[in-house]
Amino acid sequence: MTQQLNRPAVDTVEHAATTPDVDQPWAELGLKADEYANIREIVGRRPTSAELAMYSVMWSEHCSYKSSKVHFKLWGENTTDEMREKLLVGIGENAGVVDIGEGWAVTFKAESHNHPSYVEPYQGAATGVGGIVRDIMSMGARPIAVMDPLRFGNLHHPDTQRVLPGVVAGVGGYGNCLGLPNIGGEVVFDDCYQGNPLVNALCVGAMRTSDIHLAKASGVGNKVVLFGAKTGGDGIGGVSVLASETFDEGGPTKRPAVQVGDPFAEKVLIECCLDLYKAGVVDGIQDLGGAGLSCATSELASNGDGGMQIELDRVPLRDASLRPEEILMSESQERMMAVVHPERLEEFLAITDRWDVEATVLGEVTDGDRLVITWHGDVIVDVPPRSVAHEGPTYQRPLERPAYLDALQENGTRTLAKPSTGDALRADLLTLLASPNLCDKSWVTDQYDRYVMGNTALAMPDDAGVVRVDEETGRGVAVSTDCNGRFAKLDPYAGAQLALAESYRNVATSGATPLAVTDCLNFGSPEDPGVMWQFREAIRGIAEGCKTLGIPVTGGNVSFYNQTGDVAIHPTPVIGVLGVMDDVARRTPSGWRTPGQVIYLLGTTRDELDGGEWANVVHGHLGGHPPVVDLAAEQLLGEILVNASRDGLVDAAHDLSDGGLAIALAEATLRHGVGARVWLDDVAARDGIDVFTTLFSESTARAIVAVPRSEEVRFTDMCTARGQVHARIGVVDDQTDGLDVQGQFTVSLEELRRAHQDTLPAVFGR
Amino acid sequence: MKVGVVTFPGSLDDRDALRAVRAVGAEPVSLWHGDADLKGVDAVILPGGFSYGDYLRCGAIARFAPVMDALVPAAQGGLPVLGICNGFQVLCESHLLPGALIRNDHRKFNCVDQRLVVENASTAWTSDFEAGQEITIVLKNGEGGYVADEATLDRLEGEGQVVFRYAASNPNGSYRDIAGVTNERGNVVGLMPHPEHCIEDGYGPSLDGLPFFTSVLRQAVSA
Amino acid sequence: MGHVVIDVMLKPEILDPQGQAVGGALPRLGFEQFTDVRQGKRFVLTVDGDVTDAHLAAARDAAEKLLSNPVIEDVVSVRAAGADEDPDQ
Amino acid sequence: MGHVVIDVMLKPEILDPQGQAVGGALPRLGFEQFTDVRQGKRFVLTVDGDVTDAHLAAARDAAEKLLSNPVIEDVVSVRAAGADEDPDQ
Ligand SMILES: Nc1ncnc2c1ncn2[C@@H]1O[C@H](COP(=O)(O)OP(=O)(O)O)[C@@H](O)[C@H]1O
Ligand SMILES: [Mg+2]
Repeated sequence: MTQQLNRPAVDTVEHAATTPDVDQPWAELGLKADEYANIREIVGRRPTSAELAMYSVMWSEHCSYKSSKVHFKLWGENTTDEMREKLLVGIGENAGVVDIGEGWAVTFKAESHNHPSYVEPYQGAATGVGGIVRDIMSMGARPIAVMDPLRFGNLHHPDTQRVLPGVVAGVGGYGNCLGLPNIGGEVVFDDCYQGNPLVNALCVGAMRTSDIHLAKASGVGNKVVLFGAKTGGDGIGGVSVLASETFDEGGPTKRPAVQVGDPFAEKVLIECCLDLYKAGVVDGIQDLGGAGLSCATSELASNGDGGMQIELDRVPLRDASLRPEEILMSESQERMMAVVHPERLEEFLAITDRWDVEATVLGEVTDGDRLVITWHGDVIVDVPPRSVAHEGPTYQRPLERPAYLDALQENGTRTLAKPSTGDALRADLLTLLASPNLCDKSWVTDQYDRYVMGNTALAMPDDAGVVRVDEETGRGVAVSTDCNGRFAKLDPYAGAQLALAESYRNVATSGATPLAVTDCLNFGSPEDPGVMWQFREAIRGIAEGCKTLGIPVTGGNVSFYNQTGDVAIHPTPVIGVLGVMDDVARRTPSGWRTPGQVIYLLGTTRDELDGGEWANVVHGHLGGHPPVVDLAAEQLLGEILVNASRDGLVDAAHDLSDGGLAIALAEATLRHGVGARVWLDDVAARDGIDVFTTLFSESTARAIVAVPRSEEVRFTDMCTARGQVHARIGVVDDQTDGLDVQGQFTVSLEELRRAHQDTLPAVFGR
Repeated sequence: MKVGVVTFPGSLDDRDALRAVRAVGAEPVSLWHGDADLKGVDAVILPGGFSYGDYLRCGAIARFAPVMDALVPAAQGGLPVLGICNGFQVLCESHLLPGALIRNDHRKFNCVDQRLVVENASTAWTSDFEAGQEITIVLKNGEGGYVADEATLDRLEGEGQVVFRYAASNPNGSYRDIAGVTNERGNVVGLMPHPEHCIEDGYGPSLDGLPFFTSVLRQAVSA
Repeated sequence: MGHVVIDVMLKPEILDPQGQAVGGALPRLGFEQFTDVRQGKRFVLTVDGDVTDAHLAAARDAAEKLLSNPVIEDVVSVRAAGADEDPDQ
Repeated sequence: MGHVVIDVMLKPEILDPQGQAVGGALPRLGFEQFTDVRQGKRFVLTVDGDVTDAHLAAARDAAEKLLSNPVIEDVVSVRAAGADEDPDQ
């Protein structure tokens, strides 16, 4: 009763219709004048404050992709029918779904949580993981693994000490508690990320092909159910300007600036959802992420065939002072929305009950074409749902190749001083091995549970994470994420393809056949024509590259405005490639352990040091042209590696990327502490380069493999028959302490280990 | 033989434990935290995970689940019970095992392939090991530091109730390198490392987890 | 609405990694005057109306049974929150 | 030896999963009278000799800088420990 009296008046549709001249804070909400005018036209009057809240958040860059959308047609244009064959659900849904055979489907997607993780590293990263996991759940899949591509500023900058440990603890704290193995990711340091760390999170889910669920509300009379955590004032900073307008004295209570995750609630929600799917009581489902109920209701309704009616006052609240506008926009975590047939409602609620998950019927699917939301009986929203969810503004932003690029590309590594003696090569190897980007990452990855679920066949520090999907047959998937932002800075088209190539190569190296791609495109401001040009080049690079490789992009995420002042981060199009393997027990690990096995170098090395780690670490240099992309060579190499795994021809394989052959040899040696003797003069002569270049060049489409002597002839015959360039460059040898690069230098295991392992603990402690 | 595995809200490794039971040829039985019934099982595993988020203290809330009302007297009566990680924490909170587990001394979650020494090979869950044997088992936790007062620690050592000790290095600051303990009778065993992740070739660092499950199987056969 | 405050600390003889970490960090920030740090837990329980003796007795009971583990922790105090401590202010 | 006690709680508007879990468990143990639970941290800092105003000022400073995360937490109180609170008793 008293509550009734204290409730301030709300801005109803009726009221809005009679008060056309009310001044509305559209600019504060991030809308442009023409966008506001457009909204007025759509609703045929001024919007209510609740409607304005919904449009403003759904038409934001983050939700509407208004700057990037026009370039997305490149995806479709570059996807052939053949590529579409394995694609069960494509771009546009919560996450893409691919067919991996034998009735199994896999869904995977990456998302960014960059800005929140800078503000509050632990919670930002934790809720980033939580969000992407719910995306995967909303496809009807059981999440089976997570990955975390991370980028930070300078390792030695004091703020990195604040951000990195918090982010890592947050990724671990949330993912570990959910019981999802973390099977890979990246840790990259570059000054360009100092004020804009990148926290991307990827989740993989699996399901039977028959169990795919889509986010749509159809079937008139079906119930709309909100379930999971209560709604609080999380993440509604912006919209509080609206709420305060209607507030009487005192104003709204404080709204939290950050969202706090509750992984336990999410774990229970996962199990609850899976039980709901199993029982077949869900007609449509949508996760609540960015834009909360605004997004869930408008997208569900817009993807369905009717309208929707919602009683907003039924939403269970954590904070009773929340206003309707705020409830619509709250980004409280660990919530889902389902569409349920009335006859199945009881069963639905029995399952949520069993898991102690709060579930509330908010309304139902109607036969109109309007999304109508009421607040204690008053209509506060009455809009066409498509106009909110899908018909936001799009911009063809100006693009222009940055003027600095010519000078940058002109300034290659040719003139840099290079080591010429064995001792100098050795010193550079150790320097690189200890450098922030190439050092051992176990300080980070040991904080992640890689074993939970018992299906992990490969994880860090191997080239790809590999998990079993089908326990009967061992069928499973391999995933890797990669991006070298320096390459993308030098040439965004090539840089994006290089990220794709590296990720593809990592997956193939583990023995899996690459099948599909997701991306997380981290860029500066789209209002900067130079950034927009980088963005368009990157998308074009990925789309055309995928077409060449014959694997489709299934979905992804765009994160703009990663810049400090007018300085943008390096363009960072993170690529995730997913591959399939009939039996993951046959995966190829990255380190050798059997003495006597022969080491082969696959692929050709060119003088390609521009943008690479040697130039970066030894000279602090960035300039020139990134390595040449050769996707045909990547495909051939991939086939060789996959066949070698299937036929048992190799016992270990490690791809060559950052730091080149030198680092790959050191890593393969360090993995199990078994040494190797290597000779490089012949292969250097073959490729017309010196030993230094052979060791440190970052030419693509290369890998090293360890071949059992009994398989050597079969292996080399296969390479010869298929035209794969290969050279016998060494032998695994437990009598050699560490690495012996003959005629150049030796370096002991202990020295390698110390260089590799001490870097992160020296900064962050034990 | 039937081995029950309890699922609490927030349990994570329950399915892995069921798989391990199946792998040695026993019949796995799922037990639900809310049931006050052990379904006639011959042994029980409390699996790893974060029951109730482990928010208060690990295992503190799970201890009061209805299923524990049935389990505690059964364990006191001799039913073989294995607590793995969070399960170990639940057993300590329930006072079925002495001591407690606190935050790792380095304050981070830690996932490593850990070397252990089997100190006591005569419990219900370790009879297929040899005393003094070194094994490698997955360790993964944030609150795995085993603590108890000096008198308790002395008593545990004296009575042979220390079942596993960390070898090579102590990963979490556990007093006296203790990784696992048993009750006086030897039927209740708790340890932080995860044997259920070490039972299949290709998945996990070793097969050193199998003897846990074959031990209890043999015990039931001979009982 | 009233509030009961319950303080729980690790027993002095039990290792306190968090307290130690704080203790190690303080001098690096220039705080040299603190010779030791221990970290414990503070619970605030809300009751309808004023805090009564019955509430306090129940809180004491809950503190012993659930909020602390007697093997490693002590319940340091259980008391009604002072007016200046109202968490809803 | 003296002791400074610092209490830190999550801001009221911030979700407190820990407190929620405790709040959910209490009724199952028969405690129905508590309508909400919030969990916070309690730090006890030891100083040589008695607690002075300078100690308290330093503790207040440390509480803001290190012991709390201003984005999500409030320092609820900083005070000298009462004689009955001596953690070394
Ligand atoms: N943030 C992270 N989370 C999980 N795994 C990581 C993370 N960073 C690096 N790794 C893992 O460490 C290993 C080495 O990383 P990296 O050198 O980037 O691999 P690659 O060069 O093969 O792409 C890989 O297995 C990678 O998945
Ligand atoms: Mg690799």
